[in-house]
Amino acid sequence: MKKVSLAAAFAASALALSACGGSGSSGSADGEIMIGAVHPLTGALAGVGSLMNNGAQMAVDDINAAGGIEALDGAQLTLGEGDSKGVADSGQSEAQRLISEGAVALVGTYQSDVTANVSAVAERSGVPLVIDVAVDDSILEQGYQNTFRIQPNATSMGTDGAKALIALAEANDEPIESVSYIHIEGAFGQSVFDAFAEEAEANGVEVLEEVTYPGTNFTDATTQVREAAAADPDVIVATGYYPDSLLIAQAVEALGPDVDAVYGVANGGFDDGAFPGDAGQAGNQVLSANYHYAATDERVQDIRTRFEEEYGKPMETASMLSYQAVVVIAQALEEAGSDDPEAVREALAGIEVDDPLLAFDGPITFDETGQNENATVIVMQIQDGEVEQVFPEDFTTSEPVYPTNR
Amino acid sequence: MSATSTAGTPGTPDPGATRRPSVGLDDPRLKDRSTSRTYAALALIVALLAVLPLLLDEQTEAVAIRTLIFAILAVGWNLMSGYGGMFSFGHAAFFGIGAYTDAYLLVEHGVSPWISMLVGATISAAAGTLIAFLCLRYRLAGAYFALATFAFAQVFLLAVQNLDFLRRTEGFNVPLLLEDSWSMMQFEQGSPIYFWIPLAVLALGLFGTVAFVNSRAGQYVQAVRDDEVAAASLGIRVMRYRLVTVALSCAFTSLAGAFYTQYYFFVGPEQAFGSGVSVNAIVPAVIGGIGTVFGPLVGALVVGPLSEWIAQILRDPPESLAFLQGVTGLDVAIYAALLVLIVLFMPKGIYGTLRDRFRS
Amino acid sequence: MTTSPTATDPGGPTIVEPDRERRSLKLPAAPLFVLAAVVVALALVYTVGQRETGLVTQSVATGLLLGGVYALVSVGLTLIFGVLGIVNFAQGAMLTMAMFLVYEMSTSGGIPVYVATLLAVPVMFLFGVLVQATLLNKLTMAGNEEGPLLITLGLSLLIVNVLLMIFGGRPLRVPGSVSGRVEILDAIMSYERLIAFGGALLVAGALTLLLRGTSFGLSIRAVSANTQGASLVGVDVSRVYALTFGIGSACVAVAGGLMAPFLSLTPSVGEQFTILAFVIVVLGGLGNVAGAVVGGLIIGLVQTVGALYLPGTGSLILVFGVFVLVLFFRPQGIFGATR
Amino acid sequence: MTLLHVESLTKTFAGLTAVRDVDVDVTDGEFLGIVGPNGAGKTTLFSLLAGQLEPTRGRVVFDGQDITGWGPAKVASVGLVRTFQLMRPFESMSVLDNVAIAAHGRHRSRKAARRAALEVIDRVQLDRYVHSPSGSLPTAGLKRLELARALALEPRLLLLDEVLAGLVPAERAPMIELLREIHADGMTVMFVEHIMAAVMALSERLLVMAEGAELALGDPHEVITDPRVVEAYLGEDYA
Repeated sequence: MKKVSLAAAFAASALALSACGGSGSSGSADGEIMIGAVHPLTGALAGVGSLMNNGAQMAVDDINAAGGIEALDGAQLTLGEGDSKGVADSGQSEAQRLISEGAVALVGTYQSDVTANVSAVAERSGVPLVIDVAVDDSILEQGYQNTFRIQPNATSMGTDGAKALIALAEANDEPIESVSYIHIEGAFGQSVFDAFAEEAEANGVEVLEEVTYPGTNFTDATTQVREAAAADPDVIVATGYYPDSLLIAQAVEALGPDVDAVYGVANGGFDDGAFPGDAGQAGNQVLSANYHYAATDERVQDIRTRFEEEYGKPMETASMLSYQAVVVIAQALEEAGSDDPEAVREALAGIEVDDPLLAFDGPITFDETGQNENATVIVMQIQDGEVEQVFPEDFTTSEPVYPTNR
Repeated sequence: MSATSTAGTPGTPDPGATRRPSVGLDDPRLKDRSTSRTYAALALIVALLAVLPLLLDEQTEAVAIRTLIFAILAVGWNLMSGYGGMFSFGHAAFFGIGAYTDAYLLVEHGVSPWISMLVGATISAAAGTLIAFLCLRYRLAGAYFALATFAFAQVFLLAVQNLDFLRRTEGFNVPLLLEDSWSMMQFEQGSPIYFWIPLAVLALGLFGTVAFVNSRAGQYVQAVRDDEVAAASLGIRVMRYRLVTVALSCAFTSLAGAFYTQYYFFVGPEQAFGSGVSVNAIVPAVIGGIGTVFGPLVGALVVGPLSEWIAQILRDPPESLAFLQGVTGLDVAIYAALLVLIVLFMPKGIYGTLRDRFRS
Repeated sequence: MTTSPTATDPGGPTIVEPDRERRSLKLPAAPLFVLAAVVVALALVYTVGQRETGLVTQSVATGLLLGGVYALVSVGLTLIFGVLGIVNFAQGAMLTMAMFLVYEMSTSGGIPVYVATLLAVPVMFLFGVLVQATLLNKLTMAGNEEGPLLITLGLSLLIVNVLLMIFGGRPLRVPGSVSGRVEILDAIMSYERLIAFGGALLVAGALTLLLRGTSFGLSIRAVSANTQGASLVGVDVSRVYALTFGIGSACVAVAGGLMAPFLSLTPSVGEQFTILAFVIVVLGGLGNVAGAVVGGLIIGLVQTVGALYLPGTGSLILVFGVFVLVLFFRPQGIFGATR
Repeated sequence: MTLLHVESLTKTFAGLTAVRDVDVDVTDGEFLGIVGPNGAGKTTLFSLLAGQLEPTRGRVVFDGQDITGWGPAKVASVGLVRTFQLMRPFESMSVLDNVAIAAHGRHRSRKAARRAALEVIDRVQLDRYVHSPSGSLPTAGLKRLELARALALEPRLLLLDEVLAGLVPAERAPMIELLREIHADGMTVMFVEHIMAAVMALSERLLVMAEGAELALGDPHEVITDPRVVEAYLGEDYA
């Protein structure tokens, strides 16, 4: 008897779920086109995840306000929100849900492992995924046809970061001979470092020390920084996420090593809007090579102002990438003149988005793996409590201070 | 010395046989009705569940599949911790072994997942047996046993993150095939086969649990759980039967891991060995009722879709709750509160509590 | 459900496990042995470790300061685990809660961090008493081990996500309090971390005084040693449980306040400490305050000095290695009496 | 024929000697009573024989085989089985399952084990409770269950530890009768008991222990009047 009621409970739950699912899919029927966004809206990464979701939502609102998709009779966009909870299986089922509710393209997901899962869903469903943030090279090495990435990958950031550092030092008559490198453990930190080291060595810059630290249970960077500084490098380079990068900056300040600069590559902390305030003196004149919103661009300034009015928080680069991803999809819809996912994919493969909102080398175009060919990094520096763009010249908001007078 | 010392036959004394009529082979008290009823109920449940994927839409099926994975994990955990009385807080280790064995053999050597499942189950059983042997050898029990298993699972996680041949933190992607393949366990997205495979595994686990619980080894290990000293004094090799139970539990849990890799097409260290996986094994079993056949299943049916339900409601809230829309964290908070309440007011779990009420 | 048979009670009163008997005889030597092992290990690192002396000194200093932080989190846990037998998985979340409490007071209320810490202590104490009285007492009294574990697990999820709802997930920062640093023997130490270290010693000292020197401490120890016996002589066990949990939570308040100045606050920041705290508590011996301090220092040292040779998560493998060895060979901990 | 040979068996706990130099031989088919004041080491002796404890010194030979230091399970499997003074049923299981678990030691198939268990249950007159949860039995029932589980193992030598303790006088007589029957069927028994009437009624020989050591061994009626025994028992209630 009890077993029957149990089965009934499950049947009821199934019905409830399918009912919910059904009500959601009605959206696409009345001329709206849904774009699915999968981000960590709960869990440890919920902060940045919601900002990214907001960025995507704002792009949808802006496009709708400007008349929707003209090629489709001004069809309006809607954003289907998915919560990956920061874990891969939720990311995957949310992606599946959004696709089954009629999403023509996906945006996401911030984390590399979740993105790996969602890109498999996208591939199998034939719905394109435009990655806003997720750095691992391996995601695009699977031979998938439906995955595109706007931001540079780990390897190219490492390479470009090394190039930019060498060029910056040259330009300021303080050529660089050696660096020590501190990076977080794992695929991200390792691939950025490997690419940086290769490029640096190729240009005669010696990597004296490679110091790694764990992503968890890391609450004091003093030893790591001291180890890096002990080799007496010209520059200390660091790759990691926000909290650990903050610890590194503080440790550098505490130890006061005799270096020309502290330089982040693909660093999740050094160019974050909150960093100057949180780090205080420790953050002063820290350099960071990273992909970044184009602060010199008027459109970007307008979007950022409105974002802060709307959501009460400054719009970080990750949010801008989500915004950009929606814009790219919208342009693909225009060019395809269809809301068929396959057509959107075709359009994406050949797209050329001029005037990207990020400080890139040129328009957004995807190579055969789906990587944006013109994605690159610029160098920023914290000056008087602000993140300033200092190199290359096309994007400068302020003159670089190099070597830094710490 | 004794007048009656010749009455017994040395070597094979049989004190009952000579004095009383033996119990007949067809003695009605020997009939085990509850076991056959349990088998019948299980068969019915599995048959009913088997129809589900034909009725569900793709997204609901995904939730249902996740629920099945929860159930498999919980059934595996329940063998060791519920029936065996060894509270494992490290079942992520065995799930992870299954997931990584599958991923590694598939990606690096093109081995069929079906074979990997067996290999993974074997490795998992061996690892679990070794860990349990060490813990039991050093007489760890209760919270200490739980913490030790937790520590071992953490060591597995850290080890994978440091091993190049397992790609450290990068994880494995399952290569996509162009068409369905039974041998590679890959089917069209949303195919009901993706539901039927874990359902078959779960059925194996449920029927296996009943068979095990009624077997000699299963009876022994429950006796050991209830009273280790008394069991040993009845000739039960305590360590041996505990380890047998652990091996079964770990081997079975690893099947969930292998299927996970196949279904989600990607596995990384956190997905496989993270402590959240261990929690996912424990929570459904405890909510449903540990040490019962149906408990883990009931618990999984509650826990699996629960967060999904809450998320659904919040996504499109009724007007009275509209202010909650877009608040991050609420769904997990409600989920957590429910977990606390169920443990608090139904300490034997939903199924265990209902069964007791039903009996009395 | 039935509790698993515990190894420590293998039968009737007449049955004593021989191994344990022998172990207990070694007891006074254990702390000395551990101290000697630590000294020898450090000496080896200095002499044949092939690392620059200044760097080693720095890692030792960092390790000790970090150990102080760990000790701060662990003293409350050891009390709860030792007296109530509860594996409190919410310890880390409660730490986070205390940090956000201090954050809120110091940013919105403009109260200096260390004053806010003092104010957080009674709040967290009440919270702990409430949690034990409403959520845990029934299960603890029934000797249920898994129930409390699950409840604290749920509680931890609840706290983290409520904090997330209120504060969002972006890292927050408590405005600086005492900036600056001091250099001792070529090792740099920041004042904030030194204060936290001092706080750990202070809290441990205060707790020891409370346990040794007051009648309330006596009843806590009585309940810890023999719950039934204590209730027979008129100790209100459930009251002691609630107050103990409250004190454990109050310790976390101190920990949170002292750590807030040098950590980035996110709703999940405290959770990384939960696992290490359990390692430390087992290492030091259940319910042993001095053990938690020493255990914290050892784990801090293992992690930082170990990182010189096994960078990244390698040093964490060392930590768990130590944990498993202690569980196997000395389950009562370095300072623990026989269980 | 000697079934059990015990030679200078000694057990010390942290300097305290619980059992000291016990030498005793038990003949096949014999009923040996063991008495002594509380703390005399009777239960410890059983634990040493049955393998729960490892002796500090001495030797235990069972049926010609040296079993010194064997674990409890191995000892039980060769036919030396004990009961516990504090009843230890497997609480989550029915009476039948409790006994069937023991019977599994002699019968591999579940069916045969359950059948053998039923026979023993009938024999100890627990048939009313076959399917009851063992935790619900009254004390007298638990004592019989303890006995039934031991019998289901078909032991050669049965160590009974105070199977009468906790029973009201009316429950004792049928239990004594049951023990007499079991013995009459040829079971060798060692019997620790405080209730002297029962000991005197059943025992063929009597071992008196005090402070871990053997005080007297021999014919029950002779032993009980031994002055040393009387002295040891002075003030002891052995009604």
